[in-house]
Amino acid sequence: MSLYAVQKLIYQLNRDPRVREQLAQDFDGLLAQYELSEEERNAIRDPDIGLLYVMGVNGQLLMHYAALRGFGWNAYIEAMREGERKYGPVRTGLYTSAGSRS
Amino acid sequence: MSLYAVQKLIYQLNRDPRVREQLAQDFDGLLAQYELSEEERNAIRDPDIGLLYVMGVNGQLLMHYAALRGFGWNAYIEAMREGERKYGPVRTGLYTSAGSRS
Amino acid sequence: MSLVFAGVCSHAPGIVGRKDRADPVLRDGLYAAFERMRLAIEAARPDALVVIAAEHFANFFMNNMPAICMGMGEHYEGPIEDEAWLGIKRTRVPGDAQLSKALIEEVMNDIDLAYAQEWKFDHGISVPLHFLTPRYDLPVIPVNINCQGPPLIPLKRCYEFGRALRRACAALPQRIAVIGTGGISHWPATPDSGRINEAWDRAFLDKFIGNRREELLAYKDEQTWREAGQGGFEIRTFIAVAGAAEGHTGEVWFYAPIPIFAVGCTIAVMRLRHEDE
Amino acid sequence: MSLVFAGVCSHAPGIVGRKDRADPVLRDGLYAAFERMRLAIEAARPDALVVIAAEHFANFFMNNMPAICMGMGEHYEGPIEDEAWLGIKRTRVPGDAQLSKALIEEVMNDIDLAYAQEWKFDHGISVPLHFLTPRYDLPVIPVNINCQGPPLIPLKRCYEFGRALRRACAALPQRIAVIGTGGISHWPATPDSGRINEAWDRAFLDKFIGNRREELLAYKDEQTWREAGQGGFEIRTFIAVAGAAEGHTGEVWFYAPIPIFAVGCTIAVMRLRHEDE
Ligand SMILES: [Fe+3]
Ligand SMILES: [Fe+3]
Repeated sequence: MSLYAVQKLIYQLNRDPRVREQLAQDFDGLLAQYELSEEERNAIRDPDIGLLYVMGVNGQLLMHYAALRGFGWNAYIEAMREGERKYGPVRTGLYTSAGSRS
Repeated sequence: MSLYAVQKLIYQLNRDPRVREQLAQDFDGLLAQYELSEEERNAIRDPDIGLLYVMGVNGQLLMHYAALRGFGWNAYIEAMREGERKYGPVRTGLYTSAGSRS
Repeated sequence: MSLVFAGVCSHAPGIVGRKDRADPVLRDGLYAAFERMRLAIEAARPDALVVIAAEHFANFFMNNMPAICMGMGEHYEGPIEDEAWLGIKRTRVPGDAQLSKALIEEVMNDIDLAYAQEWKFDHGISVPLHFLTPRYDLPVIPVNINCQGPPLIPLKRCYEFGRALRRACAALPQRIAVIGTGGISHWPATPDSGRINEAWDRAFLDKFIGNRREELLAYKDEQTWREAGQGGFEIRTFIAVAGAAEGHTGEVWFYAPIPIFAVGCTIAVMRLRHEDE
Repeated sequence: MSLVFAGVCSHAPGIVGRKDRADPVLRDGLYAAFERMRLAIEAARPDALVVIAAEHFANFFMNNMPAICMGMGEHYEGPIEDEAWLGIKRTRVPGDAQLSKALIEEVMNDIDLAYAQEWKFDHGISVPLHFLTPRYDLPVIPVNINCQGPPLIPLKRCYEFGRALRRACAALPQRIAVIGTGGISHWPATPDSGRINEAWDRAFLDKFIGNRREELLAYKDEQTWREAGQGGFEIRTFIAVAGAAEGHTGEVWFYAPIPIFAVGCTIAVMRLRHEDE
């Protein structure tokens, strides 16, 4: 429902050092500023990169958040694959159409 | 030259409480973040509402900054008139075309 | 046709905020016309109200200034102004994200819209809503036409936007009302604030209710600026409504210069259901 | 005609950032093609370079997502990415605000552009500039076409934008070069990152250099997504260049899938000066 809010927070973390600082100092306070469901809040806090991917977060946003939270490239890719195994196919957003994988 | 930067700062002051807070706590530090000429910096700091008007700052931005700096409506209008008397006609922006005044 | 209502109204902040300082006869006439418009919208039984407004640096700035932007939020907030000053309490206004998306996709065939999944209303939208959907129970879809920071969209593209919006409405099952808000002549936030060019306003309104496209599109910003102030650039919102109501004419339900409201206060409505041309 | 150059190139971050991990033969072939393009642009003696790119949430987000936005800054900054990771140092790039304004005003007759007086380049622009204006001595005018956040602009409007840009160039005294950057097939930042559909790419490029408008506009996003990934939506930048070069055909100077660069690396140029259709 609030994929927009999830992506907005990640976008701002990517682009605004002041928001990154708030993540470091008061993560819960930062999360409270966005209209997030429990599941979304947990996925961002953990972080559960795979779940965020399945929720529909655009990879051009998500890969930077994964890096910020210490995921190397391979770990980021693996987290998305793991997310699909655990939570099923991507629910909404750019990546929902059925597509064959190589 | 940097009317854009002047308007950007005023826009952010109008819209972002964090920027307003910085004005209260570290005005010079805030000003240093924008590419401003000496004249522009002084006009914002003083504030010289009339000069900002003559520089071409859009009134829909400027009236809020004037209010923030304690100008009532009549004082704001009078400051613009005084600016025109002191600095001449508006230099650029929306209000530069020759127009008759009632 | 699922465009079920098209009209225009003023949005000046003084209309509510300074209501006690206006000539009560003129004010009450304006308020009565707003109420008539509210009832007309209600009678049209719309599923949503598209508000084509011209905002004042509430959401959009020259770091990314869309010519036209349409809201795609599930809800919106407003007004951003001080509640006491504007005389309107801040509230959440329902949107309809799915309908927005459908409209945007249709309109994008012809008009290169920006879209926004959040939006804070300023008086440009909040003043009309205060009168027209006072219980905030009708989903609103905001549209902004940039009338503040040049380069401004040409008038002919505003008319085309209105036409595209009408086609989009026709392609969708919903019943949609549209209002334009702004202008007409005024000099807001300048030393000439309070000035109103009544003759200019009446001439413009005559062309508007006649939906005389060529005459509407013949206005030039330079001349508008001289005769109607920079606030006159907001005729773009009226012209978009004329485009949405192409082939139809309308009538002025109220016009009077009210200096303390700083604008020639206007309510005008197109007669969509009676083909009269 | 003052459009003096039109071409397209890839912009994937790996092209510079992971250059040491690519097959040297392929990489050097790509680099040589970039150099040939640089010399061709230089030979065309442009006053400015319009870069039609598809950014990745550097400046634009769904809170105000323009279909098409053109820069109107005096200068720009980039890249926003980590300098070591991208292999490109952050720098200031000259713009030309007056020329931007003139172009925007002309293009606005047909296309409802957003404009931006500031802009931070991401790899979508910085990678091409690294090769094509390595001394950053040519004024750049950035353009963004939203290829990330649906609703996306229809392909036909991208072609129309190119045509409008061409007309705007013709109306101005300056000599203007244009490049499109993006795609073609790729699955960036997804579990399929590194996948490339060479057959799809070659078929698309054939239509592109043939400037076969109907075939270019027949692509559908749903099918593109399945066959060419969400990165394939970036064909919009190529289609805009085809529109700018309407009536002209071109040639592919380089194409090779380079998996470590995660894209089929492409350099293609339209032959503007020889009417060949
Ligand atoms: Fe207004
Ligand atoms: Fe890209």
